[in-house]
Amino acid sequence: ACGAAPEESSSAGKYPDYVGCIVSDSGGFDDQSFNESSYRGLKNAEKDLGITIKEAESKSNADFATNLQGMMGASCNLTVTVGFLLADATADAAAKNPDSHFAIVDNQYEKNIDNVKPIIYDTAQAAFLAGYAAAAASETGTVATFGGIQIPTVTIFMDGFADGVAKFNEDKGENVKLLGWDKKKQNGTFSGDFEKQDKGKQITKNFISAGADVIMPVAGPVGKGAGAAVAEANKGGEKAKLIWVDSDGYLTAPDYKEYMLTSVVKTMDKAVEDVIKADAEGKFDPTPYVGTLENEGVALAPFHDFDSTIGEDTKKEIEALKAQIISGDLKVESAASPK
Amino acid sequence: MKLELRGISKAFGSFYANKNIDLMVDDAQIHCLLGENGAGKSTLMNVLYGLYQPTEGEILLDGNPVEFSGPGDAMAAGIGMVHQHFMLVPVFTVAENIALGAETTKAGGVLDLQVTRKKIREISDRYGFDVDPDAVVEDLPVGVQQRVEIIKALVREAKILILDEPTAVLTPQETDELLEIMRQLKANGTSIVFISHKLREVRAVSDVITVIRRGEVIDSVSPESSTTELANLMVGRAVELNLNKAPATPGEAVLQVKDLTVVDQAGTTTLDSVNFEIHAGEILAVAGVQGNGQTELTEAILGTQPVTGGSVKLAGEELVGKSVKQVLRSGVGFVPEDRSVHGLVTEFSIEENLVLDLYDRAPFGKGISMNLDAIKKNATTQIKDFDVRTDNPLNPASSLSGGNQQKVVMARELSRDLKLFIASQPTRGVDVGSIEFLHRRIVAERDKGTPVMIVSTELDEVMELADRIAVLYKGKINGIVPGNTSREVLGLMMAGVSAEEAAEQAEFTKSDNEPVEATPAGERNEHQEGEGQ
Amino acid sequence: MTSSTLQPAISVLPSKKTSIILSVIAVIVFLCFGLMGNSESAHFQLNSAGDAFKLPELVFPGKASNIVIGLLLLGIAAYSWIQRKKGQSLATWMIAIAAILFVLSFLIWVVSGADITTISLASLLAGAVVLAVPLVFGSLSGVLCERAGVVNIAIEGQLLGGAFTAALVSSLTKNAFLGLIAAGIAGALVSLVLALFSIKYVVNQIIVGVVLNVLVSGITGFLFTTVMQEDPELFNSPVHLPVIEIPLLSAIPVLGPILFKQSVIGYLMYLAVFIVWFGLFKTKWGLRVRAVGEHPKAADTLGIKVNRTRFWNVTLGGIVAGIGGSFFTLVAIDSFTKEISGGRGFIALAAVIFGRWNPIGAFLAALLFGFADNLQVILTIIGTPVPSQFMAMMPYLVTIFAVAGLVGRSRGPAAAGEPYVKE
Amino acid sequence: MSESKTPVIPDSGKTGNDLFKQITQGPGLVSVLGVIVALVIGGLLIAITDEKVAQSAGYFFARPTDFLSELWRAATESYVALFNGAIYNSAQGFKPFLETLTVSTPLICAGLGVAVAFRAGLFNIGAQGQIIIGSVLAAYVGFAWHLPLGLHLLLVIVFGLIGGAIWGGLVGLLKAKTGAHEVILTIMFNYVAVYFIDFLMNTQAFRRPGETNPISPILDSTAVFPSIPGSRLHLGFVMAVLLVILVSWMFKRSTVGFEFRAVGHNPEAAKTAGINVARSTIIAMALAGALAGAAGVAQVAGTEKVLTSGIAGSLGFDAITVALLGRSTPWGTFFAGLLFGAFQAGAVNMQITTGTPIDIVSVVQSLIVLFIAAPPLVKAIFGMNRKKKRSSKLETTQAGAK
Ligand SMILES: Nc1ncnc2c1ncn2[C@@H]1O[C@H](COP(=O)(O)OP(=O)(O)OP(=O)(O)O)[C@@H](O)[C@H]1O
Ligand SMILES: Nc1ncnc2c1ncn2[C@@H]1O[C@H](COP(=O)(O)OP(=O)(O)OP(=O)(O)O)[C@@H](O)[C@H]1O
Ligand SMILES: [Mg+2]
Ligand SMILES: [Mg+2]
Repeated sequence: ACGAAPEESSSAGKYPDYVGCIVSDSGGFDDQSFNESSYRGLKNAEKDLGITIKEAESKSNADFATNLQGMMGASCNLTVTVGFLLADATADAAAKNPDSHFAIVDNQYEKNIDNVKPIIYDTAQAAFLAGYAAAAASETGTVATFGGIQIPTVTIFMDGFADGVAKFNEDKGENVKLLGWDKKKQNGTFSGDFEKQDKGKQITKNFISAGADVIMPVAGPVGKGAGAAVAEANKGGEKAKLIWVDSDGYLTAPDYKEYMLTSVVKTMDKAVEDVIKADAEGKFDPTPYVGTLENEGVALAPFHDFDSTIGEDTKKEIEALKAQIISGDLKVESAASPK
Repeated sequence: MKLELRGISKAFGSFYANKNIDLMVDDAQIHCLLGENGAGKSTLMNVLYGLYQPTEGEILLDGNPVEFSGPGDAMAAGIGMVHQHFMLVPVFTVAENIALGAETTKAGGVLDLQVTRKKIREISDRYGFDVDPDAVVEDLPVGVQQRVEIIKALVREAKILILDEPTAVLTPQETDELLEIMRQLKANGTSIVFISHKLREVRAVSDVITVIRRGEVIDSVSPESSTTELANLMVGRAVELNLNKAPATPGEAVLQVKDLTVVDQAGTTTLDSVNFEIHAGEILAVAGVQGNGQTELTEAILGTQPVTGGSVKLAGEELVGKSVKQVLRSGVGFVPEDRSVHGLVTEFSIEENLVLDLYDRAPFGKGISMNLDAIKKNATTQIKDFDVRTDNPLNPASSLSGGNQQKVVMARELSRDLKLFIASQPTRGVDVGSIEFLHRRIVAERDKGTPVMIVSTELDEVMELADRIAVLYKGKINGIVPGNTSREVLGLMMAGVSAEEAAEQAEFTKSDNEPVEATPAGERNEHQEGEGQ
Repeated sequence: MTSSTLQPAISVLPSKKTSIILSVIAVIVFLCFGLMGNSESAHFQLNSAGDAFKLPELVFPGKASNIVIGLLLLGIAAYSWIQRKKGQSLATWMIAIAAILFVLSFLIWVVSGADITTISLASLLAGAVVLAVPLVFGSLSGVLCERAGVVNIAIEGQLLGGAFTAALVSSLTKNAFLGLIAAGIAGALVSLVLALFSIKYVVNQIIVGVVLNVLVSGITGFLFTTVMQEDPELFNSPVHLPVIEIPLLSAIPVLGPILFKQSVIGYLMYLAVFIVWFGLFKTKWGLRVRAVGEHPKAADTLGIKVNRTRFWNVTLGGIVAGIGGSFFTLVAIDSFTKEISGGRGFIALAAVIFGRWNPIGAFLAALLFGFADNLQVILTIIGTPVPSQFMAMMPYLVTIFAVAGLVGRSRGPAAAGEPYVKE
Repeated sequence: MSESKTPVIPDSGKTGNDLFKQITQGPGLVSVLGVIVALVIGGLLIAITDEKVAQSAGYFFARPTDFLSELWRAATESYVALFNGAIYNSAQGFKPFLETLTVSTPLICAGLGVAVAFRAGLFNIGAQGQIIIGSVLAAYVGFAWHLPLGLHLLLVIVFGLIGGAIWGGLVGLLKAKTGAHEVILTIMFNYVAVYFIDFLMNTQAFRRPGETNPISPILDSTAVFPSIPGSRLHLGFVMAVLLVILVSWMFKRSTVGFEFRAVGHNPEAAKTAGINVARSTIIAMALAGALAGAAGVAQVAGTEKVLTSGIAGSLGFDAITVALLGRSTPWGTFFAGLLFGAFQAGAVNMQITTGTPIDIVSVVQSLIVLFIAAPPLVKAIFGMNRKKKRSSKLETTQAGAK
């Protein structure tokens, strides 16, 4: 406990008077998913742009409106809200505070609101590529996915993944099986919440013992359970791989990077930072931001350690598919896709 | 061992339950403590047993002062206690209960019940107990449980045995057996402190009687003193022990029980085709050793016990199949045998307990609302009427002594117009003063013309109250006899002998098989007129 | 009631409930699973990777096997009615067989009707055990406390506290065993609060339990955010307990992985169930504990220190549950997150009651829950038409059915929940 | 229940489910002191994990005043923010207090549900499920039916109560008929309700048209509680107060309440007194469920105005603590609900202005409950125990026996 006392100082950034705020949904800022990514975007803005930030974590639905109201009291320039659950509360706050700006992640209004910018993703596009890659990388001919709770932001991953596997089968005349999701019936395997990681681990073990060797968990922190199961399987001599979602798991879940085939990335952090930057520069624009393969809002992460094991052909095919999707020649559809 | 208590006082807060008590118990002496409910007998014994720390005073054993920080110390010093409320773990076996606290173990703390079983058998053989070490305690009759308590003390080699109201829940036979055991123990050199409200047995067995009133020793007297003397000493006023009730004037049969049969869940027939009638204005006492179907009989009439067959008609109206509420509403007053479990919600105020089964009836309840004023008024009257000792009707019933709790139940059940009054063990554990009072109220109800059914394992009580006596044996009525039938005949009938044979045998053996010494009750029976049958 | 003095004169017929349930089950199996069932075959694999020898796959033709099982069950049901007429009830082992037959036929029915008609019985059972581990430890804690007369609603908090501390200590020390020990201590600390407030200050035990859950959840959540998240590398990267394989034995199909290929905590679980059972029912200690939980005053009059016994038992319970909680972070998952115990403490509480306050009963109840939970997952994997949310309800519905239909009234330790105050 | 009738004389009328008796009555001063102790412990927790405090501790010897002032700042700043968010601040006046009332409305209703069950000897952990089912029915009536003003809201309330009553009553029915333990049943019913609402939210009937997310249409304006302009406080609060009065009346002066309490304390005596214990159990659980259902109504027709699967939040579990803190009395529950509501409303402001994690609120809340429930401990902390050691013990055991 010794050392020099720091000099009094105030750090001056580019926009010290700009206040950026964020309200999470009930998942909280450590949900390993969209709350966390969005929060990272705001944090980056704090670092890069020198803005002031304020955060409010919601414990339950009851907190949304209260939190937003609190933010209005804290004179926020722009408030980021995360998730469709906050849609009504955000619209309400926006109407009552026409001079404040808002951005809402993963939600789209039927009619645009002048001071709310929706940030949404056509995740199925990237998940499609992941499905294709998974099918190609599978040695057992079986791949799997499971979700946390059956909601569109989850099932859109699963739909895209299913289509990607189907595309591979169609193109290659193979019969790679997908476990855990039936796109037609919209029914499959879910861990039931975003908490019970050991349940996620058990689900993944069941997948592996049913023959799957590439698994994509779409379940926030429960994905770590899948990671643990895959790690364990590999230590036991099996060759299972993981596909991460939301962020590049090779970087954000380094415990499992050696099993990380690839990730389906939604660049929410970047989108959030961009929106704030634009607003700070006085260039707020309420038209929805739709993350696609084209604008790199969604992407398939690099294969990292598996790069060498994926054939050049496969990589080319994936590139081609990506191009087709961008050009609109190939449509990846999900009931949950943005309209 | 010789025991001496010197100047023992025990205070609860500012209230002294024992005040400067001196007591001497000689070697191999049976020393009896007499006193009203709440006089402080149990408190004194709890002090002696190390459960309470005395506020003042000292305890000497064989002349040496001792101090007990807990029952463990008292036990180690050779004191054993059988509590008023048994201290047995109901779900344990006899052997487990006896081993508890003084276990013999094999390596690693593993229980060795074999040793305990052997000890139990030894003691059982010595005193002629019939106790199965592997029986589960809750399945045993009260009398046997009591023996388990005594064995517990003996196994621990108690030189001084405290018996706190051991006979309150025993049948006459069991009581006689217990008194016999006490004599044997005494013969083997054990000193016994004996607490009881039953003057007859106190006089029969004690060497010295010490009377306690309001926490103070009043006097020590010899067992030759008459019951009236003892009662007066205890209560501090003249007590009228003889009820001197007028002869009954029975009217028509109001309660008719036909072929009543109860089979319990385990498949045991607890009531087997029971038939009897009770007339208006008469008291039928149901006598019998506990566990012969008395509980089932009263509960079957009330409706808490499912009936397998038969009928119960009250003034021509069938009661079987009706809900308890309907039965109560058709004019049945019911005093259950265990007041604190079935008779009272002890956490409720006295006021509320006084309307426990009347709360939804006028004037106390209307629709779903209750009239608190009426309830309060009712409490004031009843408390006065029945002389319930309390300073506030809003006190919880748990704050009352046993006798006063019983008065509350009795007051409630007698407070409305009845077509039938049923009371089980109406005076169990109650002191003589209160017994006198409660008995008078029961007779008064009879004299109003209500048929009354008294269930009691207490022969004194049965003979005191009954106009007719029905004896239950193994779920069957083993005869209905006049109220003045002798103890001996009743005792034999309770053991399964038919009424006629019993009468013969009693005549025959009267002189040489006197269980306890002659009783005032016996005298009283002579000037009572026989009724019924 | 002192009916033991009486001989049964007439005997009454045993309750109809068993016979009715058996008949209903038999008819369902025969008609719905059998006659109306799927004619595909259901395949059950017995082997898992690393087994010593191969067992053949069990294959049941769906319709045919269920018709046979249905007939068997109908037979048992008929027999039970006949027995009932004679005044006898059905032997417990017959009921057990009927239950097993029912589960088997249900499995055959769903598997033969699913998209994939093969499931691995080995992983179904192994997974059931894994899901049950924290439940077993939690319920043992419940049994230890309640047997001594202290209701333990705080199991959830003990599990969570154990999970958090194990993660923290194992990360800081890089030693999993220290993490395990620390988890036990954390559980004991939670227990200490429970004991202090409920025994010394005579606060209602349920209040303390409920509040402790909130408190532990709050503290771990707070420290997770303020400490762990600040530097996960340092504070939240627990070293794991190794899985110890017992050579040869672990290669036995089905049973091997369950019994002989476990982490230390897994082995501890079997040991703990046995020790707690043996301790409670065969030793001096257990006799005293049970006496304190049933009739503290009686125990007191025999010189047993009631509150001291309670205090140590509650503490011991905390240690056990804490260790159970460490399973989350030292075996199952690689790091701690908020609410990682996910309500398992409450399921454990249910297992205590369901298992009738008996360690083995609680163990079996926990296993049943784990089985239903894992089965549910496997059935969604092979593709059932039932919506996922209804599949997820299965373990809970099974528990309701088992408790209401089969177990019914259960009698716990008589003094549980009551403080013992001595004058 | 003949099996429990053993010849062993039960010790002082053992009633295992007699929760109420044991809930102790702490005098006012001690309660206030208890709150203070809890706040101090919470403050310490905030302070030691505060970054600046840690920093200043790093140069403690160089400038110790920094450390101490930072310590003080960290602890007080959070609580001032809490107060500003819950009761009063200079900018908004007492508007935050309205927010406190709003937040406490469902807590009070659900707390009453738990309390009513407690008094009837039942431990209702199932408020969560009951709130969910209550809000499902209430919300459905609110958005799917289109009815005139007045009638619509009335039906929303009625259906919400019915929903909760069904979910609670089912537990009562199963317990009464099969003897299954209500603790197991309510826990399991909670989970079933959670998955059930998940399922419903994925059906067309419950999903907002044109929306893929599991969120219901907004309730008709005729179906929601009118609210005070400029705040979120709605008429549901009045409903909560009415329910408190109703329950209070029920326990004090109604036959139903009398029956509940009798069964809660001593079912055997209740049975002997002609009370139908099974019926009483079912009605008590149904009523408890209905009250929890009212909390669901307050959610969907008051603050949220839509149905989502997270509608119940953690209300059902908070309700248990609220009821316990309120000693299972109606008005006690009311004030405990207000206290918790204040904490939750204030926590938001605290989080936003000081960045203190919201979890600290549950820590402080639970500490408060513990300390208020154990007056002797608080007295010991403040040295108020000098000699009356015994009487304090008696106080805890006897006070509840009223
Ligand atoms: N724990 C206690 N706290 C306060 N007062 C008590 C306590 N125990 C007993 N008393 C009081 O002490 C007095 C003596 O009670 P005690 O139990 O010794 O009476 P008793 O003579 O055994 O009566 P009974 O004949 O009914 O058994 C009673 O007035 C009672 O109210
Ligand atoms: N903790 C206590 N506080 C106040 N009074 C008490 C306490 N414990 C016991 N008593 C009182 O002590 C007296 C004797 O208690 P005890 O348990 O011996 O019952 P009892 O009067 O013998 O009744 P019963 O014959 O029904 O058992 C009663 O008046 C009872 O109210
Ligand atoms: Mg006494
Ligand atoms: Mg007495």
